[in-house]
Amino acid sequence: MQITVLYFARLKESLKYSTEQLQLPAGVDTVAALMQHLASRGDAWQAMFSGQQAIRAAINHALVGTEAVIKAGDEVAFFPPVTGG
Amino acid sequence: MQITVLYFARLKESLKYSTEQLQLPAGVDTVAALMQHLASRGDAWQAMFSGQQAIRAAINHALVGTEAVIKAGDEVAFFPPVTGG
Amino acid sequence: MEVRVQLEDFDAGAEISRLRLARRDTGAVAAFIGQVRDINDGAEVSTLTLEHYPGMTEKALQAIVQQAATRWALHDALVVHRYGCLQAQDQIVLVVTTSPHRGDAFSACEFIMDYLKTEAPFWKKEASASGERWVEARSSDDSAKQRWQSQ
Amino acid sequence: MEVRVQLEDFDAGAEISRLRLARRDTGAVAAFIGQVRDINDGAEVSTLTLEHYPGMTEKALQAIVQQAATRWALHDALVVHRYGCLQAQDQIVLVVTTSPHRGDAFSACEFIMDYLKTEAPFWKKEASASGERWVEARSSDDSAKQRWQSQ
Repeated sequence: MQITVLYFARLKESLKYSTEQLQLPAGVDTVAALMQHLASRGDAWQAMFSGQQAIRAAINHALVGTEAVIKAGDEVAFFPPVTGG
Repeated sequence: MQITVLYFARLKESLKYSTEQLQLPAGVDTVAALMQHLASRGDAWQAMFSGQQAIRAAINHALVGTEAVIKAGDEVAFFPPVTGG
Repeated sequence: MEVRVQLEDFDAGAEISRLRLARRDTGAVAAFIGQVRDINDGAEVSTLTLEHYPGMTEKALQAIVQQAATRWALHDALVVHRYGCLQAQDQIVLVVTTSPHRGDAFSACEFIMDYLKTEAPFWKKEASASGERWVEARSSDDSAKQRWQSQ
Repeated sequence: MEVRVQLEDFDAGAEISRLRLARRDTGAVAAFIGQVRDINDGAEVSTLTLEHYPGMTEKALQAIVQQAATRWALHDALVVHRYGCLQAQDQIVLVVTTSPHRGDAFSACEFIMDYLKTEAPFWKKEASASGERWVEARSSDDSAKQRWQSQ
Protein backbone atom coordinates (compact mmCIF):
# COMPACT_ATOMS: atom_id res chain seq x y z
CA MET A 1 0.00 0.00 0.00
CA GLN A 2 1.03 3.59 -0.53
CA ILE A 3 1.33 6.18 2.22
CA THR A 4 2.74 9.67 2.70
CA VAL A 5 5.54 10.10 5.22
CA LEU A 6 6.53 13.46 6.71
CA TYR A 7 9.65 14.31 8.72
CA PHE A 8 10.06 17.36 10.94
CA ALA A 9 12.75 19.32 12.77
CA ARG A 10 15.94 17.35 13.56
CA LEU A 11 14.70 14.37 11.52
CA LYS A 12 14.05 16.47 8.44
CA GLU A 13 17.52 17.98 8.71
CA SER A 14 19.39 14.72 9.29
CA LEU A 15 17.49 12.72 6.66
CA LYS A 16 17.38 15.61 4.19
CA TYR A 17 13.79 14.59 3.51
CA SER A 18 10.68 16.51 4.49
CA THR A 19 8.13 14.32 2.74
CA GLU A 20 7.91 11.25 0.53
CA GLN A 21 5.36 8.95 -1.06
CA LEU A 22 6.19 5.45 0.09
CA GLN A 23 5.09 2.05 -1.24
CA LEU A 24 5.12 -0.23 1.81
CA PRO A 25 6.27 -3.86 1.43
CA ALA A 26 3.77 -6.49 2.54
CA GLY A 27 3.86 -6.98 6.33
CA VAL A 28 4.88 -3.41 7.11
CA ASP A 29 1.61 -2.19 8.59
CA THR A 30 2.43 -0.66 11.97
CA VAL A 31 4.43 2.38 13.03
CA ALA A 32 7.04 0.09 14.63
CA ALA A 33 7.41 -1.93 11.40
CA LEU A 34 7.65 1.26 9.34
CA MET A 35 10.41 2.56 11.63
CA GLN A 36 12.34 -0.70 11.22
CA HIS A 37 11.84 -0.47 7.46
CA LEU A 38 13.16 3.09 7.39
CA ALA A 39 16.13 2.21 9.66
CA SER A 40 17.14 -0.44 7.11
CA ARG A 41 17.99 2.36 4.66
CA GLY A 42 21.22 2.75 6.67
CA ASP A 43 23.31 5.78 7.70
CA ALA A 44 21.23 8.70 8.97
CA TRP A 45 18.08 6.58 8.72
CA GLN A 46 19.57 3.90 10.89
CA ALA A 47 20.72 6.47 13.41
CA MET A 48 17.27 8.09 13.59
CA PHE A 49 15.01 5.04 13.61
CA SER A 50 16.93 2.37 15.47
CA GLY A 51 15.66 3.48 18.87
CA GLN A 52 18.44 5.64 20.36
CA GLN A 53 16.61 8.85 19.47
CA ALA A 54 13.31 9.80 21.08
CA ILE A 55 10.83 9.89 18.21
CA ARG A 56 7.13 10.70 18.18
CA ALA A 57 4.75 9.51 15.47
CA ALA A 58 1.41 10.80 14.23
CA ILE A 59 -1.06 9.23 11.81
CA ASN A 60 -3.40 11.62 10.01
CA HIS A 61 -2.58 14.44 12.49
CA ALA A 62 -3.15 12.40 15.66
CA LEU A 63 -0.31 11.35 18.00
CA VAL A 64 0.00 7.54 18.09
CA GLY A 65 2.12 4.87 19.75
CA THR A 66 4.43 2.56 17.78
CA GLU A 67 1.82 -0.22 17.89
CA ALA A 68 -0.59 1.88 15.78
CA VAL A 69 -1.76 0.30 12.52
CA ILE A 70 -1.10 2.04 9.20
CA LYS A 71 -3.68 1.95 6.39
CA ALA A 72 -3.34 2.78 2.70
CA GLY A 73 -3.43 6.53 2.06
CA ASP A 74 -2.44 7.45 5.62
CA GLU A 75 -0.27 10.47 6.34
CA VAL A 76 2.38 9.27 8.78
CA ALA A 77 4.64 11.83 10.46
CA PHE A 78 7.83 11.40 12.50
CA PHE A 79 9.30 14.10 14.71
CA PRO A 80 11.25 14.69 17.95
CA PRO A 81 9.48 15.50 21.25
CA VAL A 82 7.86 18.91 20.86
CA THR A 83 9.36 22.13 22.22
CA GLY A 84 6.90 24.95 21.48
CA GLY A 85 5.37 27.57 23.77
CA MET B 1 -4.52 57.03 76.52
CA GLN B 2 -5.72 58.56 73.26
CA ILE B 3 -6.06 56.62 70.00
CA THR B 4 -7.63 57.11 66.57
CA VAL B 5 -10.37 54.69 65.53
CA LEU B 6 -11.47 54.19 61.91
CA TYR B 7 -14.58 52.40 60.61
CA PHE B 8 -15.07 51.11 57.07
CA ALA B 9 -17.77 49.81 54.74
CA ARG B 10 -20.87 48.40 56.53
CA LEU B 11 -19.57 49.55 59.92
CA LYS B 12 -19.07 53.12 58.75
CA GLU B 13 -22.60 53.17 57.34
CA SER B 14 -24.31 51.63 60.37
CA LEU B 15 -22.39 53.64 62.96
CA LYS B 16 -22.45 56.83 60.90
CA TYR B 17 -18.84 57.33 61.95
CA SER B 18 -15.79 57.05 59.73
CA THR B 19 -13.17 58.17 62.25
CA GLU B 20 -12.91 59.43 65.82
CA GLN B 21 -10.30 60.39 68.38
CA LEU B 22 -10.95 58.27 71.44
CA GLN B 23 -9.73 58.63 75.05
CA LEU B 24 -9.61 55.05 76.37
CA PRO B 25 -10.61 54.36 80.00
CA ALA B 26 -7.97 52.62 82.13
CA GLY B 27 -7.95 48.85 81.54
CA VAL B 28 -9.11 49.10 77.92
CA ASP B 29 -5.85 48.16 76.23
CA THR B 30 -6.65 45.30 73.82
CA VAL B 31 -8.76 45.08 70.67
CA ALA B 32 -11.22 42.81 72.50
CA ALA B 33 -11.59 45.31 75.35
CA LEU B 34 -12.02 48.18 72.89
CA MET B 35 -14.76 46.25 71.08
CA GLN B 36 -16.57 45.67 74.38
CA HIS B 37 -16.17 49.36 75.22
CA LEU B 38 -17.65 50.37 71.85
CA ALA B 39 -20.51 47.84 72.15
CA SER B 40 -21.48 49.50 75.45
CA ARG B 41 -22.50 52.62 73.49
CA GLY B 42 -25.69 50.68 72.65
CA ASP B 43 -27.88 50.51 69.51
CA ALA B 44 -25.89 50.15 66.28
CA TRP B 45 -22.65 49.90 68.31
CA GLN B 46 -23.99 47.03 70.32
CA ALA B 47 -25.19 45.29 67.14
CA MET B 48 -21.80 45.69 65.44
CA PHE B 49 -19.42 44.89 68.30
CA SER B 50 -21.20 42.27 70.37
CA GLY B 51 -19.90 39.36 68.31
CA GLN B 52 -22.72 38.47 65.88
CA GLN B 53 -21.03 40.31 63.01
CA ALA B 54 -17.75 39.14 61.54
CA ILE B 55 -15.34 42.00 62.18
CA ARG B 56 -11.69 42.39 61.32
CA ALA B 57 -9.33 44.73 63.15
CA ALA B 58 -6.08 46.41 62.17
CA ILE B 59 -3.60 48.37 64.28
CA ASN B 60 -1.40 50.85 62.42
CA HIS B 61 -2.28 49.25 59.05
CA ALA B 62 -1.54 45.66 60.09
CA LEU B 63 -4.28 43.02 60.53
CA VAL B 64 -4.43 41.84 64.15
CA GLY B 65 -6.40 39.42 66.31
CA THR B 66 -8.66 40.56 69.17
CA GLU B 67 -5.93 39.77 71.70
CA ALA B 68 -3.66 42.49 70.22
CA VAL B 69 -2.49 45.20 72.62
CA ILE B 70 -3.30 48.85 71.91
CA LYS B 71 -0.79 51.60 72.70
CA ALA B 72 -1.25 55.36 72.98
CA GLY B 73 -1.33 57.04 69.55
CA ASP B 74 -2.28 53.85 67.71
CA GLU B 75 -4.56 53.94 64.67
CA VAL B 76 -7.11 51.16 65.21
CA ALA B 77 -9.44 50.20 62.35
CA PHE B 78 -12.55 48.01 62.28
CA PHE B 79 -14.08 46.59 59.10
CA PRO B 80 -15.97 43.60 57.66
CA PRO B 81 -14.16 40.72 55.91
CA VAL B 82 -12.67 42.13 52.70
CA THR B 83 -14.26 41.67 49.26
CA GLY B 84 -11.93 43.27 46.72
CA GLY B 85 -10.44 41.89 43.54
CA MET C 1 7.48 45.35 42.34
CA GLU C 2 4.82 48.02 42.03
CA VAL C 3 1.42 48.47 43.62
CA ARG C 4 -1.12 51.14 42.65
CA VAL C 5 -4.55 51.87 44.14
CA GLN C 6 -6.34 54.36 41.92
CA LEU C 7 -9.66 55.84 40.82
CA GLU C 8 -8.73 55.87 37.12
CA ASP C 9 -8.98 53.00 34.66
CA PHE C 10 -5.76 51.35 33.47
CA ASP C 11 -4.41 50.13 30.13
CA ALA C 12 -3.82 46.43 30.77
CA GLY C 13 -2.13 45.86 27.40
CA ALA C 14 0.35 48.70 27.95
CA GLU C 15 1.19 47.54 31.49
CA ILE C 16 1.71 43.94 30.33
CA SER C 17 3.98 45.08 27.48
CA ARG C 18 5.98 47.32 29.79
CA LEU C 19 6.73 44.47 32.22
CA ARG C 20 7.34 41.98 29.39
CA LEU C 21 9.91 44.20 27.68
CA ALA C 22 11.68 45.38 30.85
CA ARG C 23 14.12 42.45 30.89
CA ARG C 24 15.59 40.48 28.00
CA ASP C 25 15.81 37.33 30.14
CA THR C 26 12.07 37.29 30.83
CA GLY C 27 10.44 34.29 29.16
CA ALA C 28 7.02 34.20 30.80
CA VAL C 29 4.34 36.79 31.55
CA ALA C 30 1.17 35.87 33.43
CA ALA C 31 -1.66 38.36 33.82
CA PHE C 32 -5.06 38.52 35.43
CA ILE C 33 -7.83 41.06 34.99
CA GLY C 34 -10.93 41.17 37.16
CA GLN C 35 -13.90 43.07 35.80
CA VAL C 36 -17.39 44.02 37.03
CA ARG C 37 -20.00 41.46 35.94
CA ASP C 38 -23.53 42.57 35.08
CA ILE C 39 -24.87 39.78 37.30
CA ASN C 40 -23.75 38.63 40.75
CA ASP C 41 -25.44 35.83 42.72
CA GLY C 42 -28.33 36.01 40.27
CA ALA C 43 -29.08 39.73 40.70
CA GLU C 44 -28.51 42.33 38.01
CA VAL C 45 -25.84 44.83 39.02
CA SER C 46 -26.04 48.44 37.85
CA THR C 47 -23.02 49.86 39.72
CA LEU C 48 -20.33 48.53 42.00
CA THR C 49 -18.69 50.88 44.49
CA LEU C 50 -15.30 49.94 45.90
CA GLU C 51 -14.17 51.38 49.21
CA HIS C 52 -10.64 50.94 50.51
CA TYR C 53 -8.43 51.94 53.46
CA PRO C 54 -5.92 54.46 52.10
CA GLY C 55 -2.48 53.71 53.50
CA MET C 56 -3.23 50.20 54.69
CA THR C 57 -4.44 48.90 51.32
CA GLU C 58 -1.17 49.79 49.58
CA LYS C 59 0.86 48.24 52.41
CA ALA C 60 -1.20 45.05 52.35
CA LEU C 61 -0.76 44.70 48.57
CA GLN C 62 2.97 45.39 48.83
CA ALA C 63 3.30 42.70 51.53
CA ILE C 64 1.46 40.16 49.33
CA VAL C 65 3.67 40.93 46.34
CA GLN C 66 6.82 40.65 48.46
CA GLN C 67 5.67 37.29 49.76
CA ALA C 68 5.15 36.07 46.19
CA ALA C 69 8.65 37.28 45.27
CA THR C 70 10.07 35.23 48.13
CA ARG C 71 8.30 32.06 47.05
CA TRP C 72 8.88 32.20 43.27
CA ALA C 73 11.59 33.34 40.85
CA LEU C 74 10.01 36.61 39.73
CA HIS C 75 11.53 39.33 37.59
CA ASP C 76 8.74 41.74 38.44
CA ALA C 77 5.15 41.99 39.63
CA LEU C 78 2.51 44.68 39.29
CA VAL C 79 -0.83 45.13 41.02
CA VAL C 80 -3.26 47.87 39.98
CA HIS C 81 -6.55 47.99 41.87
CA ARG C 82 -9.29 50.57 41.41
CA TYR C 83 -11.69 52.10 43.92
CA GLY C 84 -14.77 54.29 43.47
CA CYS C 85 -17.92 53.74 41.44
CA LEU C 86 -17.65 51.19 38.61
CA GLN C 87 -20.07 49.79 36.05
CA ALA C 88 -20.48 46.45 34.27
CA GLN C 89 -17.34 45.55 32.27
CA ASP C 90 -15.21 48.14 34.04
CA GLN C 91 -11.82 46.74 34.99
CA ILE C 92 -11.33 46.30 38.77
CA VAL C 93 -7.90 44.77 39.18
CA LEU C 94 -4.82 43.88 37.15
CA VAL C 95 -2.04 41.56 38.30
CA VAL C 96 1.01 40.96 36.09
CA THR C 97 3.99 38.75 36.95
CA THR C 98 7.14 38.13 34.91
CA SER C 99 9.66 35.32 35.30
CA PRO C 100 12.16 33.25 33.35
CA HIS C 101 9.69 30.31 33.44
CA ARG C 102 5.93 29.94 33.17
CA GLY C 103 5.32 27.90 36.34
CA ASP C 104 6.61 30.70 38.57
CA ALA C 105 4.74 33.41 36.68
CA PHE C 106 1.43 31.50 36.89
CA SER C 107 1.73 30.52 40.56
CA ALA C 108 2.78 33.99 41.71
CA CYS C 109 -0.04 35.65 39.76
CA GLU C 110 -2.72 33.36 41.21
CA PHE C 111 -1.20 33.57 44.71
CA ILE C 112 -1.34 37.38 44.60
CA MET C 113 -5.01 37.31 43.55
CA ASP C 114 -5.95 34.76 46.22
CA TYR C 115 -4.26 36.76 48.97
CA LEU C 116 -5.60 40.07 47.68
CA LYS C 117 -9.13 38.61 47.90
CA THR C 118 -8.75 37.82 51.61
CA GLU C 119 -6.16 40.29 52.98
CA ALA C 120 -6.31 43.57 51.06
CA PRO C 121 -8.79 46.02 52.62
CA PHE C 122 -11.32 46.60 49.83
CA TRP C 123 -15.09 46.38 50.20
CA LYS C 124 -17.66 46.15 47.44
CA LYS C 125 -21.18 47.55 47.49
CA GLU C 126 -23.54 46.64 44.69
CA ALA C 127 -26.42 48.78 43.49
CA SER C 128 -29.25 47.21 41.48
CA ALA C 129 -32.91 47.94 40.77
CA SER C 130 -33.74 46.43 44.17
CA GLY C 131 -31.39 48.73 46.11
CA GLU C 132 -27.88 48.64 47.53
CA ARG C 133 -26.11 45.81 49.34
CA TRP C 134 -22.64 45.12 50.65
CA VAL C 135 -21.08 42.11 48.95
CA GLU C 136 -20.50 39.25 51.43
CA ALA C 137 -17.06 37.64 51.73
CA ARG C 138 -16.96 34.14 50.22
CA SER C 139 -15.68 31.09 52.05
CA SER C 140 -14.35 29.87 48.66
CA ASP C 141 -11.88 32.76 48.81
CA ASP C 142 -10.60 31.54 52.17
CA SER C 143 -10.09 28.03 50.82
CA ALA C 144 -8.34 29.40 47.72
CA LYS C 145 -5.87 31.14 50.02
CA GLN C 146 -5.42 28.13 52.30
CA ARG C 147 -4.26 25.99 49.36
CA TRP C 148 -1.02 27.99 49.33
CA GLN C 149 -0.39 27.43 53.01
CA SER C 150 -0.33 23.64 52.77
CA GLN C 151 2.21 23.59 49.93
CA MET D 1 -12.70 28.99 21.23
CA GLU D 2 -10.16 30.16 18.69
CA VAL D 3 -6.72 28.89 17.73
CA ARG D 4 -4.31 30.67 15.39
CA VAL D 5 -0.88 29.57 14.16
CA GLN D 6 0.77 32.46 12.36
CA LEU D 7 3.99 34.06 11.15
CA GLU D 8 2.98 37.60 12.20
CA ASP D 9 3.25 39.14 15.63
CA PHE D 10 0.07 39.70 17.66
CA ASP D 11 -1.32 42.51 19.81
CA ALA D 12 -1.77 40.82 23.19
CA GLY D 13 -3.53 43.83 24.74
CA ALA D 14 -6.09 44.01 21.92
CA GLU D 15 -6.80 40.27 22.06
CA ILE D 16 -7.22 40.34 25.84
CA SER D 17 -9.61 43.31 25.63
CA ARG D 18 -11.62 41.65 22.88
CA LEU D 19 -12.20 38.49 24.94
CA ARG D 20 -12.81 40.46 28.14
CA LEU D 21 -15.49 42.65 26.57
CA ALA D 22 -17.22 39.89 24.59
CA ARG D 23 -19.54 38.96 27.47
CA ARG D 24 -21.02 41.11 30.21
CA ASP D 25 -21.07 38.16 32.63
CA THR D 26 -17.30 37.61 32.36
CA GLY D 27 -15.63 38.41 35.67
CA ALA D 28 -12.15 36.95 35.19
CA VAL D 29 -9.56 37.05 32.43
CA ALA D 30 -6.30 35.10 32.70
CA ALA D 31 -3.56 35.54 30.13
CA PHE D 32 -0.12 34.15 29.42
CA ILE D 33 2.55 35.41 27.03
CA GLY D 34 5.70 33.46 26.22
CA GLN D 35 8.57 35.42 24.72
CA VAL D 36 12.04 34.63 23.37
CA ARG D 37 14.71 35.04 26.06
CA ASP D 38 18.18 36.32 25.15
CA ILE D 39 19.69 33.46 27.15
CA ASN D 40 18.71 29.78 27.32
CA ASP D 41 20.56 27.17 29.40
CA GLY D 42 23.37 29.70 29.85
CA ALA D 43 24.00 30.34 26.13
CA GLU D 44 23.26 33.64 24.42
CA VAL D 45 20.53 33.29 21.81
CA SER D 46 20.54 35.45 18.68
CA THR D 47 17.55 33.93 16.86
CA LEU D 48 14.96 31.26 17.56
CA THR D 49 13.31 29.48 14.64
CA LEU D 50 10.00 27.74 15.22
CA GLU D 51 8.92 24.93 12.92
CA HIS D 52 5.45 23.42 13.06
CA TYR D 53 3.30 20.81 11.33
CA PRO D 54 0.64 22.72 9.37
CA GLY D 55 -2.72 21.04 9.79
CA MET D 56 -1.81 18.94 12.78
CA THR D 57 -0.67 21.86 14.95
CA GLU D 58 -4.01 23.64 14.68
CA LYS D 59 -5.89 20.42 15.44
CA ALA D 60 -3.73 19.66 18.46
CA LEU D 61 -4.27 23.15 19.87
CA GLN D 62 -8.00 22.97 19.25
CA ALA D 63 -8.17 19.61 21.05
CA ILE D 64 -6.30 21.06 24.05
CA VAL D 65 -8.63 24.07 24.24
CA GLN D 66 -11.71 21.83 23.98
CA GLN D 67 -10.40 19.67 26.80
CA ALA D 68 -9.94 22.79 28.97
CA ALA D 69 -13.50 23.88 28.16
CA THR D 70 -14.77 20.50 29.36
CA ARG D 71 -12.91 20.72 32.66
CA TRP D 72 -13.59 24.34 33.61
CA ALA D 73 -16.41 26.89 33.28
CA LEU D 74 -14.98 28.95 30.43
CA HIS D 75 -16.65 31.70 28.46
CA ASP D 76 -13.94 31.68 25.84
CA ALA D 77 -10.33 30.75 25.18
CA LEU D 78 -7.81 31.93 22.62
CA VAL D 79 -4.43 30.53 21.61
CA VAL D 80 -2.14 32.38 19.22
CA HIS D 81 1.22 30.72 18.47
CA ARG D 82 3.83 32.01 16.05
CA TYR D 83 6.24 30.12 13.82
CA GLY D 84 9.23 31.30 11.77
CA CYS D 85 12.34 33.18 12.79
CA LEU D 86 12.09 35.17 16.03
CA GLN D 87 14.50 37.31 18.03
CA ALA D 88 14.96 38.07 21.73
CA GLN D 89 11.81 39.61 23.25
CA ASP D 90 9.63 38.59 20.32
CA GLN D 91 6.32 37.16 21.48
CA ILE D 92 5.96 33.40 20.85
CA VAL D 93 2.60 32.45 22.29
CA LEU D 94 -0.50 34.03 23.80
CA VAL D 95 -3.17 32.17 25.76
CA VAL D 96 -6.25 34.00 27.05
CA THR D 97 -9.13 32.46 29.01
CA THR D 98 -12.31 34.12 30.27
CA SER D 99 -14.69 32.85 32.91
CA PRO D 100 -17.19 34.04 35.52
CA HIS D 101 -14.61 33.21 38.24
CA ARG D 102 -10.85 33.49 38.57
CA GLY D 103 -10.08 29.91 39.60
CA ASP D 104 -11.41 28.51 36.33
CA ALA D 105 -9.68 31.16 34.21
CA PHE D 106 -6.31 30.54 35.90
CA SER D 107 -6.48 26.74 35.80
CA ALA D 108 -7.61 26.58 32.18
CA CYS D 109 -4.90 29.02 31.06
CA GLU D 110 -2.11 27.08 32.78
CA PHE D 111 -3.53 23.73 31.62
CA ILE D 112 -3.53 24.92 28.00
CA MET D 113 0.10 26.04 28.27
CA ASP D 114 1.22 22.79 29.94
CA TYR D 115 -0.47 20.66 27.27
CA LEU D 116 0.70 22.88 24.44
CA LYS D 117 4.29 22.39 25.68
CA THR D 118 4.05 18.60 25.39
CA GLU D 119 1.42 17.89 22.71
CA ALA D 120 1.40 20.66 20.11
CA PRO D 121 3.84 19.96 17.23
CA PHE D 122 6.26 22.89 17.41
CA TRP D 123 10.04 22.60 17.43
CA LYS D 124 12.55 25.29 18.37
CA LYS D 125 15.99 25.77 16.92
CA GLU D 126 18.32 28.27 18.54
CA ALA D 127 21.07 30.15 16.75
CA SER D 128 23.91 31.72 18.72
CA ALA D 129 27.51 32.75 18.13
CA SER D 130 28.51 29.10 18.59
CA GLY D 131 26.13 27.81 15.93
CA GLU D 132 22.67 26.29 15.70
CA ARG D 133 21.06 23.69 17.94
CA TRP D 134 17.64 22.10 18.31
CA VAL D 135 16.14 22.82 21.73
CA GLU D 136 15.73 19.61 23.78
CA ALA D 137 12.37 18.75 25.31
CA ARG D 138 12.36 19.20 29.10
CA SER D 139 11.24 16.54 31.54
CA SER D 140 9.86 19.38 33.70
CA ASP D 141 7.29 19.97 30.96
CA ASP D 142 6.16 16.36 31.21
CA SER D 143 5.74 16.64 34.97
CA ALA D 144 3.86 19.94 34.59
CA LYS D 145 1.39 18.12 32.33
CA GLN D 146 1.12 15.07 34.60
CA ARG D 147 -0.05 17.24 37.49
CA TRP D 148 -3.36 17.73 35.68
CA GLN D 149 -3.88 14.00 35.20
CA SER D 150 -3.80 13.17 38.90
CA GLN D 151 -6.40 15.80 39.80
